[in-house]
Amino acid sequence: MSDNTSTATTNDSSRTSAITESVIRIAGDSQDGIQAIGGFLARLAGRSEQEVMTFMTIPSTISGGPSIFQVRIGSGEVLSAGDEADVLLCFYDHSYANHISSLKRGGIVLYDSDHVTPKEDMLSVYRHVGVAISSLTVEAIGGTGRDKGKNIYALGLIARMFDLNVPKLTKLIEERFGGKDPSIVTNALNCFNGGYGHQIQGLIESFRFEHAEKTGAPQVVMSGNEALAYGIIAAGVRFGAGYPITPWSEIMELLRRELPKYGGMFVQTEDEIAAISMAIGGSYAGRVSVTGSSGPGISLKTEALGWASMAEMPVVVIDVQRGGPSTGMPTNQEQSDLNIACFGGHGDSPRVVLAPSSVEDCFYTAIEAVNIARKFSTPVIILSDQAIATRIEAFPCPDLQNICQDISPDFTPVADHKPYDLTATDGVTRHIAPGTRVASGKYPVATGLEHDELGHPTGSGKLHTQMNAKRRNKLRKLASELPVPKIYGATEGHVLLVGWGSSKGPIEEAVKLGRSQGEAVSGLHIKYINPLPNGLENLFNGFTHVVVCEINDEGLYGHGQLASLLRSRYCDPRIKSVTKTDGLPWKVKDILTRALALTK
Amino acid sequence: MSDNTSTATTNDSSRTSAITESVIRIAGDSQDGIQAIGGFLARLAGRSEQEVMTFMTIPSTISGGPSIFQVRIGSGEVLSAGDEADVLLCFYDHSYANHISSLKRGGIVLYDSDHVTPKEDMLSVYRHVGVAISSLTVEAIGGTGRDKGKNIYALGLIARMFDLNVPKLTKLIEERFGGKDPSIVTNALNCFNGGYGHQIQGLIESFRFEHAEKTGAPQVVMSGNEALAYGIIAAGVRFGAGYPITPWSEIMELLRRELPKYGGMFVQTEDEIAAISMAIGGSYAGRVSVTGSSGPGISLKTEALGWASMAEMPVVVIDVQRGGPSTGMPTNQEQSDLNIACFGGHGDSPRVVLAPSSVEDCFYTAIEAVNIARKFSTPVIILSDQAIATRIEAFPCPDLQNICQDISPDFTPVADHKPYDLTATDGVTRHIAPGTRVASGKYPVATGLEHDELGHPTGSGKLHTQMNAKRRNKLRKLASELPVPKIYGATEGHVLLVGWGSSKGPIEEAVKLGRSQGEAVSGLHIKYINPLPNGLENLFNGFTHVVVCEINDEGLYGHGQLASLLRSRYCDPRIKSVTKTDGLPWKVKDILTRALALTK
Amino acid sequence: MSTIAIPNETLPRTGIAATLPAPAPLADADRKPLTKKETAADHPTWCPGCGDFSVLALYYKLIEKRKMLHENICTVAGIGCSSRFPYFVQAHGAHFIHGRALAFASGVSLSRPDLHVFVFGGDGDAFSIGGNHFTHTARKNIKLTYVVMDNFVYGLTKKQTSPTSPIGFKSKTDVGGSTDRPVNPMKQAISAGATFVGRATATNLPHLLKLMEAAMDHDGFSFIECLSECIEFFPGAFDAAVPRKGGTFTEIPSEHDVTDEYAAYKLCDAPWPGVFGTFYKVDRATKNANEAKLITDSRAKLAGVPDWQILQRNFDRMK
Amino acid sequence: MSTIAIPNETLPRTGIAATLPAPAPLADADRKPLTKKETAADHPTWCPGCGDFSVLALYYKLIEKRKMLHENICTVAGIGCSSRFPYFVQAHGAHFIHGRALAFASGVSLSRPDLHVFVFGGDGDAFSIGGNHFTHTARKNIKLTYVVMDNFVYGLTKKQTSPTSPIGFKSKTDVGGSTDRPVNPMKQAISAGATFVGRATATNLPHLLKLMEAAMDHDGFSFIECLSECIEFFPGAFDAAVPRKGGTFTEIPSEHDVTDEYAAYKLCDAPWPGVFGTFYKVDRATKNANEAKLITDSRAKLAGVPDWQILQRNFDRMK
Ligand SMILES: Cc1ncc(C[n+]2csc(CCOP(=O)(O)OP(=O)(O)O)c2C)c(N)n1
Ligand SMILES: Cc1ncc(C[n+]2csc(CCOP(=O)(O)OP(=O)(O)O)c2C)c(N)n1
Ligand code: SF4
Ligand code: SF4
Ligand SMILES: [Mg+2]
Ligand SMILES: [Mg+2]
Repeated sequence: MSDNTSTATTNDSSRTSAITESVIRIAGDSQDGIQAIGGFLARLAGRSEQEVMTFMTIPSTISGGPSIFQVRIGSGEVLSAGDEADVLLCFYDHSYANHISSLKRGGIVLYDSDHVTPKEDMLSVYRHVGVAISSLTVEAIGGTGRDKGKNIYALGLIARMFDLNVPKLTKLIEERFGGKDPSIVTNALNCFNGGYGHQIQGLIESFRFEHAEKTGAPQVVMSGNEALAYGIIAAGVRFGAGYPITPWSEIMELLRRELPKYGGMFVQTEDEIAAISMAIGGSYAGRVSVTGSSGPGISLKTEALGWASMAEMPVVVIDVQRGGPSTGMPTNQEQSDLNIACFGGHGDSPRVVLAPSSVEDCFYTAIEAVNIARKFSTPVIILSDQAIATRIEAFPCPDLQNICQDISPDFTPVADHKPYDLTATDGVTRHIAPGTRVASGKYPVATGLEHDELGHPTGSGKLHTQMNAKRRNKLRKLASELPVPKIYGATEGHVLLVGWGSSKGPIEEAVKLGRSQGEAVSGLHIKYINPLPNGLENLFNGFTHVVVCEINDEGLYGHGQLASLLRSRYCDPRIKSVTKTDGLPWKVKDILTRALALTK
Repeated sequence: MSDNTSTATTNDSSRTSAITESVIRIAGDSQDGIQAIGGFLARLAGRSEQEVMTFMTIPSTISGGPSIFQVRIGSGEVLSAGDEADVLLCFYDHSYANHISSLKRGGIVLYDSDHVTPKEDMLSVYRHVGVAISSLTVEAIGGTGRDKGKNIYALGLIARMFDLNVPKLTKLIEERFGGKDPSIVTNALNCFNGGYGHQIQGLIESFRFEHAEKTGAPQVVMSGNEALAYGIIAAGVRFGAGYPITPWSEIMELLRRELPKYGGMFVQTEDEIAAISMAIGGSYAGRVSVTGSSGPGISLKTEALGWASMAEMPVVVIDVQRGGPSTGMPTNQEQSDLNIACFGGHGDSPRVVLAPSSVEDCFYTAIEAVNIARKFSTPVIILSDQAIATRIEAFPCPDLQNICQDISPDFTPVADHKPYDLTATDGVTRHIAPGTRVASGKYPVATGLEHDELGHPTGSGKLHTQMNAKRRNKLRKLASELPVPKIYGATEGHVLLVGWGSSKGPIEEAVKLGRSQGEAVSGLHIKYINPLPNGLENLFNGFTHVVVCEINDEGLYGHGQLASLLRSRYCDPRIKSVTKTDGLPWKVKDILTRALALTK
Repeated sequence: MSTIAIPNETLPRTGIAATLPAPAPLADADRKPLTKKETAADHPTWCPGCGDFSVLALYYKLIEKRKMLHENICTVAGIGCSSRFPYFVQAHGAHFIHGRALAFASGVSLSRPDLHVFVFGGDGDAFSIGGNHFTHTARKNIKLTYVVMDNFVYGLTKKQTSPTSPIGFKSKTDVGGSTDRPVNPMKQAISAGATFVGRATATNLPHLLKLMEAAMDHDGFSFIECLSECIEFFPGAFDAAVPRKGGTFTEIPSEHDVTDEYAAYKLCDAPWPGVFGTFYKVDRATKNANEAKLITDSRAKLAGVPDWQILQRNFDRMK
Repeated sequence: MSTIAIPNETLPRTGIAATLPAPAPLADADRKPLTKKETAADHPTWCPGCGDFSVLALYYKLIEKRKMLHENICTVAGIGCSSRFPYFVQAHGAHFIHGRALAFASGVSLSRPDLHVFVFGGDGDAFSIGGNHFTHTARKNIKLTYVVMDNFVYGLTKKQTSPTSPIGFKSKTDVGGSTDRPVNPMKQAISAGATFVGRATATNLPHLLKLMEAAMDHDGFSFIECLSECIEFFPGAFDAAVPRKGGTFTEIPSEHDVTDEYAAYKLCDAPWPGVFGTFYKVDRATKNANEAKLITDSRAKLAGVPDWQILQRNFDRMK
């Protein structure tokens, strides 16, 4: 049904068309459980080996409020949650009013006729299908007078419309509502069956997703926050500390719940400073530990982060970005913490910054962050963001048996040890955990003062120079080991769209869209932000323009934060920016249109 | 006596040469009061309308220890404390050993023969003059058995050697030690006279500074920390809060002591977060307030600073930089907080950053910071540093009557008020202080959430975009009002040396030195770091190379912090860096040699 | 020589093309007490049934009853559900960052003795991230009134354990029940040196109003812990103190000597749901007064000397 | 599909070309108690006469007396004169940032139950910038020993008023004498829920050693305020507690019930120089124990299941 669904054909059933993908937007109030509908659809897609991607908004008021969940399901590659919806399901007039424009011309708006009055002038633009969802739900449950199950009723309607796999959905509903009071499952199934069985007036056809091509590993379906947290566990981290803040809290909640199963522990501290201090203490005690937050808490962590940089203590800090500055837009999407991640903290305090590009990548990036932290004895910041944190994706289940790591400390006695050894062949500091016996009787101190090789304080300018170089050069070494990213599309052309973090999908779709329109557009995704991998300049050289697309402000001089970094490094005036701060993920068309306009 | 003292002539007294300037280094332990000697010399120079500049080191151990004070006095322009000393006064063997190499070939080493044994191989290189300072001091005071006054005794020796103005010095000593127990003044004067009266063996000549050309305003002599603090008072600030940290503490101590005289108040808080929060509260209450710290405390302030940026609340934050990262080198010179000043804090949080270039400039920069904060309703960071903080300079006494400002709040009732008015003609937010009546009955809220024009929270992406633009564009407006710096030297040539903050003097001397050697070198000093003034690219265009000299690390990609900023803005590959982190101010020769080597 | 590129300017007061004429300042006596309608601003975004509504309603009432003027009140808060307070009040207000409201408010109080400074916030804001500011504002006895709407949970971030959550409370960060001993806010306040310490509930309105009045009248740091139910994440938390839900609201017996620190400290351990009223109240010089005295003393010899001359005298000594 | 560019590696243990062979681990019984010579590291940079020397000497003695091993002690500090402690001890140590030593040390203690974690610091570090961590470490009862070398002044930064400076103390930030009511560290500790609270001086060594031993043996958060004179910036501060300077060192009477919180609280107000000894000591489950129990319970059904399978089960539920 999407633009690029040119393969739609008519099925043997005269009223069913085969489609390769569809974008469904559900608009209502968060209290109505619209996230649940989306979650079921995403999970079903995962179990059907389809690709799936979601996008949701969280109401910014405490008592809930307008909210949407958009799910894009496809048999082919799904890179973003979709610019326009094929189907809009809306529960209220405000949902209808605010979201009708997100629907493709000719798309279907399925509305709760108990609450929504369609606008006259829209009738010709969109296909309107009204169902009295609220009252039918009450009826389906058996007249309790409450319409609590109307999300599940609506799920039934959608299941019918898309000819979804009912046994699988039923199983998902049972899994979700099982365990509690059995009447809850019964009610939910009644709602679902009610919706599925309802003869939708005015809908003359149904759709069926083409059989997905891919086989291979079974899919798992989860959010970016979940993937990051589980990645941290898989990496072998067993200690962490944090303080709640949206949208980071979910990660700490999961870690606090799960780590004890692995013999680990996660501590909720009094504030973010205590959290990072405690995590660094955990790292010092012998095993890389984790902390995290969102903007305000990251600002608070910079002093201790500087200690980790100076003392060369590994630690992983997750920053789930949201709209800034200050308390900002706590439930919105933004990528404006790149500067603080790279430069936050006083003095020259090198650290590593990675930004995962998808839910799946969140899982693997967490592991990589831990490995880099250990190998280079350095703090590592993972820059996630609100969109990827709450986005639900299906991806091939990782080979956990091979991936799960043991990073427990090694207490083998040593002859002698200087952590800050200036002659270390790999140039990297190694700490020994307390508990390790040192035969020479000389024990090191981990310190934030400038120090000699044993960690004792120095006022020597020479040592300061050497230690600064040590802290900086090990990251240059890391840079040389990092994979050079590959260009998406042709390696030469008019515009290279550069992105980072969660914008990867939309940018690659923009490349596809552009190329389908005959534009010489390619894409490049930068995951390793600090240090940057070597060799990017060669990639840029194939293009007339390099346009960095990022969700942050254009700054004083017209460049987004990554663009500024790249310009500084390469002094390449081809590097320009397309930025925005409207609190939402990129629309594919916007990327393309704006990048083309900029490079006219 | 310095290299550029080509005008030295023989005076009527056969044993007195006229000199235009001299560099005197005093090396001992901080407990010996060597800072006091330097202070007297600096103050005397100020009272004699000479130019003077000092440099000192602070021992990094608690109980004191080796320390130096270097003073350069001149009748002409004095731009730095001098690379090499003309005279070295040393109290101990370690002082001799560590500092003899700072002496110019042929220079005079005046040593305490009670403690110092000169090295054989040095005798031919330097002119050695031994005086039994310790025992002569004991004798001068009258045999108390303590050599507490040996600094003042040494001052007497120097006074004789340089034919200094004895009545003026006597007065200075009386002023300094007056008020206390009268025997203290007597002892001090006895020491001074003892030293002055001592016939120095082996010193065949004395020197006399040529009469200074300049007249005009009488000079005041103070340190950079003092100048900043008094500038804050002159600017009209009457409230502030801080937490102690070296080398910022002196500023807060001065403000805490002085502000009550002006009806103001400075609060010592429990930590730096409380300090900036309280200062912002003071600003909100109606009058721009001040806080400050050094590196570690600045890191802690970034969250609240982001609030000030978001709420558009004026506040002045002083950062007296020291060696970083983390606790770093607390008593050493470094310029490595430029990044945190410009980019510290999550999200896009525009703020202004200024860096004073001299002690005099500290005074005026403080006032300017307050004015910018008010005019643009923005946080302003002043980047001072350890060297300028402790440096003592003489400068023309400001015209205080005209300079001192009244910035007390205006409580005139208003009809209506929207602080975050998007249509404001100058584009700038204006807050009304609590206490101001609003006839419409609609009162604003100052907030860190994204907000509408009245300061009430919004989830609107459109408003977020507009408000981000408002916060950013007002600084673009400021940029357009900032003076474009002038090139020191010719406006075209081979190398343009660019500096910021306290490096101005050494860079300008390097220009002089270079030009005297026939090199086409010029200098450019950047005081306004964020936003940068407009038009720098035109200045760069006159040169083959632009070399930024800064005291910080070369970073991952080989560029210092200001160089990175300039490269990012201008994408001009001519911009290169000369950096160092040895904890000391620049030597003039190093700047020149390294810049020339880089641009060969 | 240095100069000042950006001079001091008289700044425009408002960017709004005023349609209304600016009001002539009224003598306070001429003005009528503000009504709820005049003090209410945005409709609260709190969940229906949230205890915080009552505290807000009483704040309106307090303003009316005590004839306070819009412009002379200042409402400050940190971050949390409860901390949204300033948006709902038609008066000068500031919504600061999480945990730092007291430090901000201290800046207002110390530099503006003419204002009534009220600070509202939650238990996380006050006793977790903001705990240290609480201690130091108390010991310095900075004049302001702090009402903590204690719901024993993190509301805004959706149900994590708070520093006042009772042991066993099941939250998203303690799915099996919390184990950390909670903070006792009353003990914390008394031991830190707060000079007015009271406890109330959002369900007993006359009592809360009385306490708020007493707090406001206290010359010093006045602190009220007000139990305020989070209907969403900890419903029923305070039923034991609500008579109409079968609980008992026990006021502090009138014999209690509010100046007796040890007696007050013991009261803090009264069995759940504890006792309500003024635990502790003593007079001690405020920071505001101490600093004012410092100013008076410092200026004793400077009467009539303009600021620039005071500075000139310093500079003359540095010549 | 994502991959891992930087794989997990076995890392080299030390960059030093070892001349000595790595020691074979000894059975603890085979090892002799460490002597002062073996535990002393850098010569302290403190001013001659600083009280902190005594505390350090007693730490060496404690290590020797209690036969602790180098590798099983961990000495943690924040920033300040007193906080330089770890450099002077030959054992694993960390010199963290100002005010956050307790949080760091909690990370060590919670993840390494086998270590003795000692934290040393100053009054500014503990009660000014670090005040909140003090409260929360106490309430969570995290197992470690915290000795605050209280000199009533900021030493390292050269004489500013500290949170324990008495009223009237003249410092660089209070030239006319301080006016803020000082923190009472004992009250602060008791009200926050510390389970071992003691007070000592750096001048009565046997008493301090006894207290340090008791603190170390306590299963929980043990806190000692040790008055330690800053000879440089507050000389004579504690003469009143030093018999040879005409003062009196009053030990807590043996009848005092260390489990009686109210009695302990009252002791905190004993007239200057106060009383010394154990104010308060109770047993309460430590955070360490609570978390250990959580782990045991969570793993009850997972005995023998490798980590990856535990994770696999979760992932299977997300299919
Ligand atoms: C520095 C920082 N950390 C964390 C947060 C996230 N946060 C917002 S409110 C809150 C706590 C809310 O609890 P409480 O103070 O008890 O207020 P309530 O919502 O219960 O009224 C937290 C952790 C934040 N905004 N800033
Ligand atoms: C974040 C931060 N703020 C301030 C400082 C400066 N500072 C170092 S030690 C110290 C206080 C020292 O006093 P105390 O803790 O009592 O220790 P003492 O030196 O008296 O032993 C301060 C304010 C710092 N290092 N870091
Ligand atoms: S979440 Fe709780 S505290 Fe927040 S508004 Fe709702 S009921 Fe009130
Ligand atoms: S300054 Fe005071 S506390 Fe610091 S080492 Fe010297 S005597 Fe000790
Ligand atoms: Mg709460
Ligand atoms: Mg101290």
